[in-house]
Amino acid sequence: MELMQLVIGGLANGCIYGLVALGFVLIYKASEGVNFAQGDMMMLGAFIALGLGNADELGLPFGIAVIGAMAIMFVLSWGVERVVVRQIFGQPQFALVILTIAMGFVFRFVAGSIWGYSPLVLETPFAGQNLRAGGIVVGLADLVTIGVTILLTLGLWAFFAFTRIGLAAQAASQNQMAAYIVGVPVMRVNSLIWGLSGAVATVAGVLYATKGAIDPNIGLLGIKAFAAAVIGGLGSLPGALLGGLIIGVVEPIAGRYAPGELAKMSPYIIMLVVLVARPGGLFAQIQMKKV
Amino acid sequence: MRIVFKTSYDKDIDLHEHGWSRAKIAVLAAIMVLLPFFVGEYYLAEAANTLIWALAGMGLMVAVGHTGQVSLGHAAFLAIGAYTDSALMNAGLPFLLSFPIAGIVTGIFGAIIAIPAVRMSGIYLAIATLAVFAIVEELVILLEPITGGVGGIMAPSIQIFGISFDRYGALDNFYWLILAIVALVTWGYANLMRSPTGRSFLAVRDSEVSARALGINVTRTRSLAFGLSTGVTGLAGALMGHYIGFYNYELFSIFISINLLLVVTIGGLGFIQGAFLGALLITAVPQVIAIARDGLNANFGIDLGGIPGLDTMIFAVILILFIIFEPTGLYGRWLKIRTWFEIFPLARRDMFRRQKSYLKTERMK
Amino acid sequence: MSAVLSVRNLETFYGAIMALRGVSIDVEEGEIVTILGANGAGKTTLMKTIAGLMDPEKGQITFMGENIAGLEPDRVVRKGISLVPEGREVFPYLTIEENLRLGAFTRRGDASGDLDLVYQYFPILKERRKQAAGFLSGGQQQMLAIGRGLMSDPKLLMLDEPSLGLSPLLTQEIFGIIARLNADEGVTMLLVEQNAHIALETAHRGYVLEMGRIVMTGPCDQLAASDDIQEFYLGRTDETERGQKRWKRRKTWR
Amino acid sequence: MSLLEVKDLAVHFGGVKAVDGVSFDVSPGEVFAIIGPNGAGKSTIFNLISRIYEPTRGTLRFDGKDITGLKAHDIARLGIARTFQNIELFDHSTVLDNLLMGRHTHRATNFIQDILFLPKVRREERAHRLRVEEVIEFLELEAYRTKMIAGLPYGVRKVVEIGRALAIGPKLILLDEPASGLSVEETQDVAFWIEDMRRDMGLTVLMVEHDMSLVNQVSDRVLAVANGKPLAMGTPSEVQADPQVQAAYLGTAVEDAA
Amino acid sequence: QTQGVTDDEIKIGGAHDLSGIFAPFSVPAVTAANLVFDEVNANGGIHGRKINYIVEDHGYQVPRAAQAANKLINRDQVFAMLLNLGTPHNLAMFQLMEPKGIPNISPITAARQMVEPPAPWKFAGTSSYYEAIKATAEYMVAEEGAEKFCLMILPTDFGKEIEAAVLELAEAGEIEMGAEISHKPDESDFTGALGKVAESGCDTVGMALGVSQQINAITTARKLDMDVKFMLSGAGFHTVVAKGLAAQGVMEGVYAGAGWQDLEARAGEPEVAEWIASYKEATGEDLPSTGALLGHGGATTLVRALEAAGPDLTHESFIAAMETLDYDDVISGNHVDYSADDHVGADEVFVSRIENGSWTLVQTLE
Ligand SMILES: Nc1ncnc2c1ncn2[C@@H]1O[C@H](COP(=O)(O)OP(=O)(O)OP(=O)(O)O)[C@@H](O)[C@H]1O
Ligand SMILES: Nc1ncnc2c1ncn2[C@@H]1O[C@H](COP(=O)(O)OP(=O)(O)OP(=O)(O)O)[C@@H](O)[C@H]1O
Ligand SMILES: [Mg+2]
Ligand SMILES: [Mg+2]
Repeated sequence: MELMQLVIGGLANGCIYGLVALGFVLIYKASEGVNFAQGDMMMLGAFIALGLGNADELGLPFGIAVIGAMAIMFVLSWGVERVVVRQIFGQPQFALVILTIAMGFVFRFVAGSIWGYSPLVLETPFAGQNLRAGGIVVGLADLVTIGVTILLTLGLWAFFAFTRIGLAAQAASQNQMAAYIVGVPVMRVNSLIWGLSGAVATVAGVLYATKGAIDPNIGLLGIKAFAAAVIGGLGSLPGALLGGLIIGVVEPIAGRYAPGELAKMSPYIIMLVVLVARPGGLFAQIQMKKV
Repeated sequence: MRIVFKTSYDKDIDLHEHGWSRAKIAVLAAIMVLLPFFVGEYYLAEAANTLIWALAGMGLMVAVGHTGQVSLGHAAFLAIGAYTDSALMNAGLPFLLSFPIAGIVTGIFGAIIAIPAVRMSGIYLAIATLAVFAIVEELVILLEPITGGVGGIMAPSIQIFGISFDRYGALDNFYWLILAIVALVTWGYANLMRSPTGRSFLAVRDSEVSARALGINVTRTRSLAFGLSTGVTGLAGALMGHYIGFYNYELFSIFISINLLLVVTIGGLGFIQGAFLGALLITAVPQVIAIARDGLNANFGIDLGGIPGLDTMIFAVILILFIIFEPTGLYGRWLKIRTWFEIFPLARRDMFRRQKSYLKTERMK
Repeated sequence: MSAVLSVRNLETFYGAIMALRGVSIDVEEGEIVTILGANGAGKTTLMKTIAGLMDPEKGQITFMGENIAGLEPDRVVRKGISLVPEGREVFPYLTIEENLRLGAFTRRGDASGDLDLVYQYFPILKERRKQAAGFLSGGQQQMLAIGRGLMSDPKLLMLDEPSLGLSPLLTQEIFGIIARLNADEGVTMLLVEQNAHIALETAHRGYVLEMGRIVMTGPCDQLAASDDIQEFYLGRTDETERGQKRWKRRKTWR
Repeated sequence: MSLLEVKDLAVHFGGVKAVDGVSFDVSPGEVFAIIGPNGAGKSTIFNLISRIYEPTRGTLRFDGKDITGLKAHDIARLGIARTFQNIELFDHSTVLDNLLMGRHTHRATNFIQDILFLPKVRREERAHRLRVEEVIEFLELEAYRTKMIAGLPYGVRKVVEIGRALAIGPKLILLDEPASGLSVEETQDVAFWIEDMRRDMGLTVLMVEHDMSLVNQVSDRVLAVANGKPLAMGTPSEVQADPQVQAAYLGTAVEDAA
Repeated sequence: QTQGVTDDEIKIGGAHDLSGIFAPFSVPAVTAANLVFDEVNANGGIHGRKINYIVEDHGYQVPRAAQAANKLINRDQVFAMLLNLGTPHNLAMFQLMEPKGIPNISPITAARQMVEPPAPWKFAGTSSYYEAIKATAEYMVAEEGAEKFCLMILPTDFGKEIEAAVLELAEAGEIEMGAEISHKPDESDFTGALGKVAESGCDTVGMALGVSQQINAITTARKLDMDVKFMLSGAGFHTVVAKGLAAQGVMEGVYAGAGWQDLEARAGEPEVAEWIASYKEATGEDLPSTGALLGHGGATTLVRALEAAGPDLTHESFIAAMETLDYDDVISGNHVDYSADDHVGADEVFVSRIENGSWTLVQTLE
């Protein structure tokens, strides 16, 4: 029974990792680049939702605030791609890593300047509402998190699997030149994907905010979410979710049953084990080069 | 325009192509050696700090720049170097022994880690090293008798043959010590890169299949490279410990790993010089920003000190502008400037305009 | 006849290296034009510049009366130019069918007819259509690249060494297809090919590009008759022993 | 005795039988060509010999030794060098460095000696340079010595790859489509080089090639494969006369091309 | 002439975390300190000298803290340091401060090393976490019948201080010890840890986590219907903890012990109200947070000591003046007094409990 409780809590938490991880995968799938500012985009999204929704700010209804935040973050991320990221198009992936690390600092500064550095609580309709069934307590927020994550993963998966643009984005990540010569507007697709990942990050941020308070440094969570995405196999959306869920579930179970420091190390030990066994992640795509 | 006539293979094998570049290095070395006579404590301490970062940067450069093994965990190796050195010195070993041993211990640890990690590349390796970092961090907390746990430890004072090289007691000596170590490592690194071992590193980076076909044992090469990389990083860690004087595990945070990554990439991946330029950037630019901010306040009464995080933000913007302006790093830009002067009258204005370039998947090696 | 594509004084650089030094060519409606040239002459650079993959420093590229120099490559494709690039640039993790469907990315209508046609040309692609393209053999990838180029239903098809790595049988088939597309559907072609025999046979007109400059032009039969072409591109059959070839004849256009 | 013995070699990738029971011998000093339609399994045979792929069945013997169990990086040391169909050079190094990397199996110093750059290292370096310069001269690569691979035209890269294989100083060299993408003139050079490799350097050459004029010109024996299975083996003219080979591979071009 | 002092200026330095994970403390602290200095400077400074507060950002990175100290002490030649944040950061900076005897005023870390071993130049603003928690735990034993304690802490200085205090009580036999759980700053699920707590049968949990983590953990415990009390340190004595999920009432009954009082209950007092208003004007924030209290307290101490030191300002005269300070800090609600053998300003510990979404003072301990 207790284990069940742990697993459910872990799943909900893992879904948040998974959601942030989805953002990483989105951008990776479209450009094979890693956006180290993904966690900070999540943070910014959460703050924008707070700015729109909280009673002492704009006070819009929660749903509208979230959708509005998603829209704003979509436009913002899209613009960031157009104005900044695009400048290093075709440059080695490392350039993007440095660029996004630096962008993370800027995002934190922006959020800190607007909302201050003290923790704030996002007002949500699910706070404190719990469902009980057979001795297991499930927070409404957890249920919403799990549901939204599944929906988003499915939606994005379908986007890549079935839409023209989704396919084009993948093509662009594998060979930018070839994508261009079949007529894919690679840069514009990139902007779109960045926009999408901003919107997804917002959802992750809002759901994360249901668990506690937010401050400009919650983006640090991005590092762990990134690790989750990687052990899932960075190019795979279900992989990202699975990676997030693994980390999410391992944490509370190890926290409950593993002794002392081992509990803290266990997510990282799991990561190492997964990577040693499957060096390209759980859902690795072909690695070996055909010569 | 300078033309170098090569009359023997030694010209290519030598570290310097011609006397001129040798002279430049000599002048630079002389300036560095004489620095304590010209500058005050502030600048000298900053110079020592920059050299330590350059040393750590060289360490990471071997892995990232020369064998293409990205590491997000090098802070862990700094920590291992620092704690090993301090522990050995506390056990009574002199610095002259404890220091190299700290490097070797760290190197062996790194080399062992690299063996199971050999099939990983790029981002996957980066995450594996991040995991190693997280585990080492916990171990540092656990090994309280050696590391002082959360509380931290005081770095022992360096004495060599009865002369003090203490950071806070004898900064000049400490600076010269660091300078000598950095010079030695740089020389060894440069040697490595003109020898078969260095070439095998580059081979593994660019094409694993070809490297294998040429008889290069990829596992061993990558493990050696990672071992050398972590070994040098361990040396830097030991020095950083002495430089800070007092430290606990929080000194070696993930941000240090990220900063190191900035050092090698902004400096110029694959160039020894890049490690130095990158270290200069990461240590000096924030100071320059802070000094400029003070200057604004003092001279124009514009007080920006009250805007929290502004320094960091400006630094980030400089990074962004820089990477947009020159994605191949500071050293790449320097090479271009040099070429421009060398062929001076012939240079076209837009000679270095970037031609469009495209990426291909790097998932297959 | 009107020129579909006309290139004037094109200069393209790789950083400091000048790869095209003022190239001018014309391609007329419905014609196949081939470009011959030694290694490093700049053929690929010319193709890439026309396709928008590289920025020219100087010069005009006019396609159907419109200047397309400096346009983004995807816009160029939309205008009706398709490039089969050198060295099989396929999407390795996508399936063969996905690769081909991407070839029709810019087309509005249904492209399944063309897909069947490509499968008919290269049955092996149909057999493997659900497999990742990265594991195809070299020649199969080349087929895929050509097939993908055909999928876009272009007005001007540029082929950069289409026979690279193809078996003799397939090389013939490819050139058969090229000739047929040109004759039946009126597709204009710009062709770079190391196999000068077959290129000169298939094309109507040719240019010779050396060191980034056009050094010779004319109808293919005329070119084929030239001494220089025979010596350097067709390989005189009487000189196969090394002893007779210790010296090299200088090209007269240099 | 034959230098390379391939017996009943097979490898399957999922459902694809890329190579399915191929056997042949290559004698010392011979130029042996493998031809066959695209996807016949030619490159795969090379990959099996250089131990990049694990055979599903069959054995490989080189110089009398079973090499089926060796690792890919052990192969070069035995004296087998190869080139790749798609060119696998070290793009961010110069031509000279690429060739020097070919000398890896001959290195006599360890990394500590390298770091200290002991006089021995310098001596060794000079010796490697000497060998590499011979290769450069042989392949007429002088003009490209210090150029980065990334900016070289396709044809030159092909030649550099041959050079890198030669720098190993092998007994057997595997050339995967050495002439693809080369002009007639350059192909002619390749033909001469192969002749010289065999005659002056005493090399054995195993080659995959689609250019039948080159195959005819240089090879002693030819093996034709299709669908992973051997089709015909013999002298170039014998194999080309085989109706199966004509149907699957040559088409009607035999007459014009030759 | 003492370093950092001219006829019309006193240079004070500070190395803070203005962009990292502890920015929630440093940023308001610096803002509040600057408000104090602005007012002093507007009134002509102290003995004709204006205060120039040079603020450096170390982003919670020790090497950058060492760099900041080098700059402030060796380049800017500051007279004293104020509100330096972080234990390892402070300790690293001590190496430069000690030889020159640079006074370190009210560092934002309540680690005992800030005043131990004693040195003339070390001054702490409030009692250490250790003392605050010890007093609070004793209160909880006495008043709430707490018997068995569990710990959920980050392995940082404040975590360790809390651990030390609780362990000491356990050794003294006053309480029993249950599970001791160490966490990472990036953890966000505490179900497992709370399971351990439940298993070991603790009735009270001493907690030293990030602010948001604390809210999260307590919410989870309430969700699981766990009947445990929570005890936080000064680092958790934060308005948002009380306010955050006030509507749900989940935070009710959470305790915290600190060297200062929560502001909200005293917002009616005229001086406090005035300060809150001026802070709001400067920052737009309705209620100054913990960091602001600390910043204001530290800056006030510094200003008072500078005044007391007289026009002839040296390190010696300053330290002597510090040791004479004895006043009530109305804003922090505590009493500040230093002496030659007491370099801790406010020695009281205030135990507060969340009631109806506000911190309510339940006891003051000396
Ligand atoms: N990325 C690059 N950087 C620098 N120089 C380049 C680059 N790519 C090509 N070049 C140079 O540009 C010139 C033209 O190259 P290009 O590839 O267009 O030749 P090509 O005629 O297509 O040759 P090939 O027959 O080998 O394909 C060559 O001299 C080459 O050295
Ligand atoms: N690693 C692999 N995984 C899956 N299939 C493979 C792999 N390697 C080769 N194949 C398949 O094996 C078959 C033979 O490929 P191979 O590359 O040997 O052909 P080839 O004879 O060299 O053809 P070409 O002349 O086109 O180069 C092809 O159908 C190819 O798809
Ligand atoms: Mg070309
Ligand atoms: Mg092949």
